[in-house]
Amino acid sequence: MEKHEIRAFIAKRVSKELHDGDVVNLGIGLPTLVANYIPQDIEVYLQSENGMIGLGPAPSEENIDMDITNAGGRPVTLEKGGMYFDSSTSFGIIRGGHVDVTVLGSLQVDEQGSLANWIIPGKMVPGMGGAMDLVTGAKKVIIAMTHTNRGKAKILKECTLPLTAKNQVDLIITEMAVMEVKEDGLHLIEYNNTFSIEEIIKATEANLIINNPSVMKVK
Amino acid sequence: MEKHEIRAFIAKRVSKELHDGDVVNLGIGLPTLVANYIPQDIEVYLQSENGMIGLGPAPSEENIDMDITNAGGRPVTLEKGGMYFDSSTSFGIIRGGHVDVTVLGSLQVDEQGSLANWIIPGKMVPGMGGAMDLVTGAKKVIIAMTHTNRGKAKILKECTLPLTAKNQVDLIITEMAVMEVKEDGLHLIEYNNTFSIEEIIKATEANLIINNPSVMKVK
Amino acid sequence: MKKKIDKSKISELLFDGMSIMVGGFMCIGTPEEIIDEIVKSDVKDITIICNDAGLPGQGVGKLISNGQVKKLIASHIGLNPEAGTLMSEGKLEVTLTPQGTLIEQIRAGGSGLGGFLTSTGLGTLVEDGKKIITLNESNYLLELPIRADLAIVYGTEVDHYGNVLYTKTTRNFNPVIATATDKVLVQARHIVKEINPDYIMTPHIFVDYVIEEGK
Amino acid sequence: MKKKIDKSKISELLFDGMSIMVGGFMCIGTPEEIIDEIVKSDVKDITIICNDAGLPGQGVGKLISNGQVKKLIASHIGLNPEAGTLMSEGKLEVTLTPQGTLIEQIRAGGSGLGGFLTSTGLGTLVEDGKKIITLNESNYLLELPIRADLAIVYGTEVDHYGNVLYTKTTRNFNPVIATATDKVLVQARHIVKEINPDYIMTPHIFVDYVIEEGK
Repeated sequence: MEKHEIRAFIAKRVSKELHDGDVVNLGIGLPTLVANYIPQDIEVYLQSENGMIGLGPAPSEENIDMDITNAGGRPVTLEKGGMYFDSSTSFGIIRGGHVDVTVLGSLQVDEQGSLANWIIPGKMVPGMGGAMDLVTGAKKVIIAMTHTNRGKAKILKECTLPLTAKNQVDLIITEMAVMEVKEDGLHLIEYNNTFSIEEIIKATEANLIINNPSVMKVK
Repeated sequence: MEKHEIRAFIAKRVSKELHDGDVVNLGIGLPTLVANYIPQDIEVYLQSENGMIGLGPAPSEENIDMDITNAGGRPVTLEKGGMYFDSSTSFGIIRGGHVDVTVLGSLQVDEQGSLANWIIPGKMVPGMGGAMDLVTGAKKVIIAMTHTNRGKAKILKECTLPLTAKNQVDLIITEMAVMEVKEDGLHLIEYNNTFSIEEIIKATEANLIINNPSVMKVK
Repeated sequence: MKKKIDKSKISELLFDGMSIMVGGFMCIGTPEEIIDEIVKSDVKDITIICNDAGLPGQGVGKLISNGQVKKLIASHIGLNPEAGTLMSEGKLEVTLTPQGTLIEQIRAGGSGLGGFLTSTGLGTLVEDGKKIITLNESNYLLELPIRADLAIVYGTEVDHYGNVLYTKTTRNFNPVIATATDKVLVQARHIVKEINPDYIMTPHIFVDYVIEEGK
Repeated sequence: MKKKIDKSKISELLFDGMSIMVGGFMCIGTPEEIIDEIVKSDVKDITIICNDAGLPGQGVGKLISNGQVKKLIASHIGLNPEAGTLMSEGKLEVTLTPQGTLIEQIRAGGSGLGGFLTSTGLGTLVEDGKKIITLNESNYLLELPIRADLAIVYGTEVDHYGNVLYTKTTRNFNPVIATATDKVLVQARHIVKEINPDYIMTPHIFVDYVIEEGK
């Protein structure tokens, strides 16, 4: 798959995790694409931590209103029924467990469900933004990312970069597999059958518990 | 003086403590009367803990709107420039030091500036309402009350009733005197010269520090 | 409107021993029609969290009179003498909390905080049983979050999505309790088509059920 | 309008070593005209508290480029590479704080709380130097309030009393920082006669000075 196909594939699979009525926060980058694949028969409310629920698609050039932006500062629109609020209310919603699902990218995730995505010491220090609150507060945390970083494992026994949060990830979705963090470790629950199980194991540093995984279905 | 004259006298003297631009919270009862005597040449903003700034006088019968009430649940009006907010914002304003002056009645006050006005064990348990937050958060706390309870001292060496707060009172204003709580004790700073200093000392259990007090002027 | 229910369905949301947060301040902004339905039901042993005890025959006062309330958490009960009487007779458990602390405890419950530090109540009975934390030589009480099973809220305008707008001093505790309970039931004075998205005070995601006043 | 000042007077509100809270999120809702006046002034060693480091040539980014910022407290600096460079060269002190914790610290500063407990940041570098409090077998970080000397705020509508209304996603940090500083200076997009008292988001009592945009 080309890079954009990989991203679309992951985003489509993530969209199947969403349910009618869910309040969902999509991180910048790949997770944002999930919005394009939400099933038509359900209603999902996108929360944006800079202060809105009901985040809609980017406007056409002539309809851009720079007072309506997402958490990346890019112009978006407001869906019918949506509303604006301040940052204190926004993180009350996030930390208070009122976000059903948060979807984020990550640099590393480990088999305890810890993740690292806000700093590479000495190299890159973007900051955590709202990510630490989101993964701590949301009911379900989904990591959506490429399985490796150009062949280098990102799904580890234990994160080596400074953590964003400990033990908060529920599901990891990549172009190779869907993995669930459970009490006893990381379960491979679905795999993309254009890869062999062996290839997936090889691309994963974490110990994968494999017990009759089904095939990833992404239409 | 008749009871209503005493109340008016105290309220008038309290009003002289207010300055242009002050945010003021007036307790239910006698303190409410202070609003009637605010000098014409200053603007004062009355805060009501149930959710408004710009509390205006009671409406005429035909203009009553029961959606606009004070903290006693009685109909009031909103002054121009005033606004409504929720209880969380209201107590953010109060606790955050954004109220310049709070005026409350009290059952007892003592020479350390502690006060007791929310419970008489075994007899009356109204509750503290917003009083504990107000006296802790407001920049200046004025107690406006009759000097005694039918001859029984209310200004004490130490409160005997359960406290509303410790060491928070700045000024006590009664029909007999104005007393200021300072580091070294309770100073008699003004007295009503229809009483003798001896009468005032006799009506006060607290030790009064007396050093050239001036005469209470209430026009 | 999907969230609208008939008043007769309110009893299905109730159960013995439940906790209910009630909006309103001295009955201003209290959803009286919802309270009437609770009175009609035979639900008992309720814990009520409310600013006050209502008035005789009004607001929470109706539930107290009807013997349905086991425990009341409030800042003030002085305007409902019956609450005081039942309390001293040992028939009603009452926890009195400073108003600013109470609303902040509810906010903490709704916004995922583990607690907060306040000076309010230091050196008073409010300290009893609470942890005192000292920072830079200042003492603070550690106050804990409160949550409940159900919030009953009074909204002046509710739109078709369930967004709520409160007006004037009816707002008080209403938007805060709507964040801190498992279910939220709103009594709408008016159901409207839409509310300006800048003025919505309770986002629809908090609202589960709506009844329309007078219907 | 009493609180309205000319832009040329802004420099009188500034002093070396001061702390300034800046509204806006990735420069959306940031008072750019106020920032331009700070850039023109020779004030230095500023501590900035803001959601982010702005963008190159925009928002807080202009102050950083101009070497006026000693310390930055923010949740994210990724969109302004210059901030990262200055930080690694030791020329800019940066404290990174989770966004929800940062806004709550500011709210605590404005609303008189001594601190609050949150799970956010547990088990991460954010713990460093902070007290951990255990309640019912759960751990929380104790986070402390933040206040500053001046807040610079962007309001869509400001009325003659100084009441402010924010629109759309320009609201973000603005109403919260306006509660937590000694002085508050607002850049008004529009000065209006009055705002509906139910929709006022920052009461006039918080506002000290107003400038009118484009004038």
